[in-house]
Amino acid sequence: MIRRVLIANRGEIALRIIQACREMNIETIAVFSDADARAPHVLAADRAVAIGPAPAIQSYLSIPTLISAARAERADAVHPGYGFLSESAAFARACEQAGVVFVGPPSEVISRMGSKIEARQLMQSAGVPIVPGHVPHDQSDSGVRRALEEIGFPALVKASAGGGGKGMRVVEGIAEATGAVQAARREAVASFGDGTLYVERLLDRPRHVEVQVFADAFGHTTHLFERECSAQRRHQKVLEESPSPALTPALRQRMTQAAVAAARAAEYRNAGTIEFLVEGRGDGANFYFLEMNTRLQVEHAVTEAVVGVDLVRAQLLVASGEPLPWEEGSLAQRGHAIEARVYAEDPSREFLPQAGRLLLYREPRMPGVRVDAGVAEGHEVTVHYDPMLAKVIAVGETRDAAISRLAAALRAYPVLGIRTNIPYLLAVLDHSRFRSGDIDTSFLDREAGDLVHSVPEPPAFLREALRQLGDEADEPRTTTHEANTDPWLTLRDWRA
Amino acid sequence: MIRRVLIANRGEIALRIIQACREMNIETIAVFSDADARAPHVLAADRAVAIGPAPAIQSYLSIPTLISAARAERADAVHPGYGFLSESAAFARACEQAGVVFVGPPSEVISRMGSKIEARQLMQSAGVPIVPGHVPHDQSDSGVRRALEEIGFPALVKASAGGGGKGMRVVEGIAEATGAVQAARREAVASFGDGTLYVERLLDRPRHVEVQVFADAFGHTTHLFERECSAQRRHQKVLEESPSPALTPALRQRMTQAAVAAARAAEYRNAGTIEFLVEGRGDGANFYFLEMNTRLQVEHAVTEAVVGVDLVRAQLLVASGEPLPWEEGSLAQRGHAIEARVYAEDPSREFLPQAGRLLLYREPRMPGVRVDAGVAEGHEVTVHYDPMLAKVIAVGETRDAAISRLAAALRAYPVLGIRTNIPYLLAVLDHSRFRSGDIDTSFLDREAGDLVHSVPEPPAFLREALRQLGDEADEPRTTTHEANTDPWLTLRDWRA
Amino acid sequence: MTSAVRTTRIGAGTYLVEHDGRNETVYVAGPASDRWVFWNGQVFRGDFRPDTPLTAPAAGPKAGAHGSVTAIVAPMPARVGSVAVAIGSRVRKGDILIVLEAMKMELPIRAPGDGVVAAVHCEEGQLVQADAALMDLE
Amino acid sequence: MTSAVRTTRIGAGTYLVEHDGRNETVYVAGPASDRWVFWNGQVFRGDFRPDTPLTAPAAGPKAGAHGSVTAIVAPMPARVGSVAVAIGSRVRKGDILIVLEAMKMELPIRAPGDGVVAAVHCEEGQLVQADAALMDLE
Repeated sequence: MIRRVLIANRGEIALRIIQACREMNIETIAVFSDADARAPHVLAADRAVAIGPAPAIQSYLSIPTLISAARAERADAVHPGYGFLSESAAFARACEQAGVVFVGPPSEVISRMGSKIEARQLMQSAGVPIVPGHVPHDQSDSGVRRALEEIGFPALVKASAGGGGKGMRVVEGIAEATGAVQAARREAVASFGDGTLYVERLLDRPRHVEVQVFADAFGHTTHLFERECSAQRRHQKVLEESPSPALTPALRQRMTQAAVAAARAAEYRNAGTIEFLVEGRGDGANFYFLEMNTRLQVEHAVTEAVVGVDLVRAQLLVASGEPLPWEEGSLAQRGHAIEARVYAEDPSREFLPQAGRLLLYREPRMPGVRVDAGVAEGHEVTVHYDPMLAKVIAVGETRDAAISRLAAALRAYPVLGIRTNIPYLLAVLDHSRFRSGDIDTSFLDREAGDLVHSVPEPPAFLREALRQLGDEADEPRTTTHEANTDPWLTLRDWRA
Repeated sequence: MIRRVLIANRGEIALRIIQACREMNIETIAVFSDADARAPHVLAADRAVAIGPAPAIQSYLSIPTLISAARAERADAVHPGYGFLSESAAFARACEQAGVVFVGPPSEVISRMGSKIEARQLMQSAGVPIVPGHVPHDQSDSGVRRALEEIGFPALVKASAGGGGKGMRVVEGIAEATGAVQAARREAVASFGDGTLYVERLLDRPRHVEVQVFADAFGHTTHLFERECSAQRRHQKVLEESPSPALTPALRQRMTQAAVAAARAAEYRNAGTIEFLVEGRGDGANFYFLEMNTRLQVEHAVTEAVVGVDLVRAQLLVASGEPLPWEEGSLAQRGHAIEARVYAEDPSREFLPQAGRLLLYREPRMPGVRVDAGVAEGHEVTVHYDPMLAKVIAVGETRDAAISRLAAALRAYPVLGIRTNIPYLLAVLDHSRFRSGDIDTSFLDREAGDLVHSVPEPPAFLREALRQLGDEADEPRTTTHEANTDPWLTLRDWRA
Repeated sequence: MTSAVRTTRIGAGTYLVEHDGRNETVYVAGPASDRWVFWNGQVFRGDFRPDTPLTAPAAGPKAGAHGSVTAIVAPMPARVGSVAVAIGSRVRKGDILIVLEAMKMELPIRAPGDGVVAAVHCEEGQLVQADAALMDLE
Repeated sequence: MTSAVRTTRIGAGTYLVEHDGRNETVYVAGPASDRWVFWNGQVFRGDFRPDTPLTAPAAGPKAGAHGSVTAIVAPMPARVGSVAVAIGSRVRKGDILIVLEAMKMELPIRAPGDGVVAAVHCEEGQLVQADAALMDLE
């Protein structure tokens, strides 16, 4: 059994892992950059090691530094969390070579699933649906047009060499096919010096639904049902929930089986997520493999709430060589859980990320609400790292109850000193389309982009209360609550 | 649907009810005694009404005052919480007469189940087992001895008129029967002027296991499984959990069916609890009706965690005339939950209740842990009310995981300024008998009474750290955090 | 009709506001000239003292007008990702002038109005503090 | 072997104590002469300053000895439920002298040693404050 884990991460996920370790009697070693010397994860761990300057590239992303730290502290395992090096095959390999358990899949699995082309081929061979598309053999106008017809409209034609939308054209029907193919080829040549074109089905308002999978070294691969993550703003997940309001039992059955097949094909180990795009509604909806995340997800807490499991604990058990801790067929969804990501960003100013000091920060505390956060009152939110301050997860007997509870929690979550997306989250939770559950991945960008376009006026009673406050200051806050950049009152050392 | 609830309670349970109401868009009216003018439940409610001086008998127990408050505030319902007037048939009747919904069973059900004799007869007629016992017709020495033999040894013989152990004798076997009967009769005559004797089976190390029941007005009566509450100190519950480590599936089946039969026989409505004593182990164990609690229990959160329900929400729905919110047969236990009651008492001084100011009070915050509390840092814990400060509920995939999590939470729960039973709770959680689950109602009094008999010495590093602190004071605490008895900074009124 | 508002401090930065028989909890931080206020999920910011006209928080990138010159300043500490225009460039309102990078995201800084780039005070890769002058528009 | 203890304030009443490569969080409240300290689920109380001999917290009901007279005082605010002995009664160590009632519970006050009741300062039903003199033993 693992006895001593180095946590190669920071913030809320580092705290989450420390908590799981503590309950399993595993010693924890935190790492910290200069900007994080007194961050909550450092204070919570049993031991802590400095790993370099604030920029992540010199600290949390530095493989040699992390490996040396793990060796110096005699860690027998490294947990990468999410983000940073969690999907780095090189880091996993370095751990393997250093004789330290990497809490995740083997490095070759990470690199296999990290390659879009290899992953796509693997899925295809395992019978997992992928978005139909290919490079037509006949690259003439008529050849590409025929390929588009075979795939069906609407379709996409794009530069095979490219990415990021350059040389990409949406083709609604056969009439506009030749023109689109020629324009795409021109742009492809101009941008990449290569006019080869790729054709692909254009999915109609797809939903993002992912399946949590888990595998041990004894041949057991299981799924822990789905998470619905269609509420995205510019490809950034904002709200995640389970069960998905869009999945019928039959569709759920097909998707979870495909996810298990995908994980088996990848020879997967530990916790992972198969992301799908879902097109259409009801039993007959189609789903397509998007990618696999070979790590713990930000939104894992949604699954923990609905399925009643502890995914981090299971990760540590499986990494220790234990079998999956769940009986075959014993897992089920119960009730509904929904998570909101609280970001330091200003929804009234094009979601500009915010940095600064948390003048006041109080977390909501109520039954059925879990807050995973990595910040505290008086702390500085810096520009160096991800702007996510916290996740708020609400669970309820029904989707409506869970949403009401999440809204109640957000309405009792004061964060002052920097703007957050809390008012935006409340507006989305109140949106009739969101309430009905009928959204797709473009919903937030298309319909909910301007939900918080102006700063509201305080109501009359509040204006009066603030007038009464006058010049009253309530400032001992930053001295009684600590600031991680304040001068530290360090008492004398003592040697014996 | 109920729109406006007056909460005839204080502390953590008032906050719990306010939270449920908020999520259901029900307005809340708190009541408060002079000692509670700025208590957390007052601040959290939408409105608040003063109901009298600190002693409960003049405030939280004053039926006329509460009824006037409900009328003045145009409340359409009253939630009594637990304790105080929650099992007062007179209060329920006063609500009924005032045309205000009492969130609980009808007053006649409360009075029926509140009478031990009536409840016992009702259970007997419903086929629910009760502890065997009766007043022998033949009160001669030999008649009572015969009755004891019929009941089986060990048995109890006691004054029929009495209570509280006076005139009670344990009879281990037939040899000592005559002497015990004569001694008991002498004491009965001396104490009560009535020598009539009652004989009863003496249960061998019974466990306390209770079943949560719920009934609506449409003839649905269901159970929500059991709670194991054998960890009691002087009849005060200390730790509660579900599932019970002692129940086999067959025994659980028999007990939950008996509980539903009991609730049906009582013509029960809303949430209630059937308490049983369980004797023996395994499928063949015997269980006996102890009493019915016609209200929400302190430990309801254990059931909420394991069964995945919101009992207060269900109470409000059923009180509004809605059916039970659960599908027939859809309820099941999942994982394990355990609750610790944190009391203001000094385990090293015979559990002397403590009153005073909470100089420092920080609640643990971790996944899978719920803290329901009614106090805050800087507040005064007074002598007027129950010494329970908070409940900490931990949920885990297994009993061991839940216990480890609860211990981790208690080890991160600093309460300074008054002593609490936290060190005692930790010692009990660490006790091998408790860990094995093999305890009965006398376990804590018999074996765990002296777990915290002395105050521990600080370890060397801590002693040194405190030496370094020297005279440093960190006292702005009581000014930045409020004290409910401090002079209040009240700003000028404003009239428009 | 008479209505009263009563404001009572109940903790660090925490106030109970009683009005029309209702209790509201309000959180306040920052100096009187720049209050941050939280109530019911909404955040308000400004100077709410009796004699101060209400100030709406600035919207969009801060642009300080000096005579006919508008200073484009960094809204937050960031790295300059790219400078899209040069001295003398004509720009239209909404055109991207500079792309800053912070917290793994790109922040396009757009022209607050039509004009000509009079000066560029930053270069690609440079780290800039909040309110640092990036560019002048005329 | 060398070992260092480093104590850093990290918040109101909250200290990080680093020792032997480990981090511990310790909570401290109260004046230096009567510290309340929490670490890892345990509470310590006393005067921990360098030159002060360690004081063990008083155990049992506080009894202040004045010459040969021992004052029996109330350990907390309470209601006097019953007085079990009268002036002149001989009592043995552990005998119940008074039963106080607070927080719905009974608190028996026991004799700290053998003696004779010299004075009774309270009566049944009376409300007493913490440290109020209840009785004198000789």
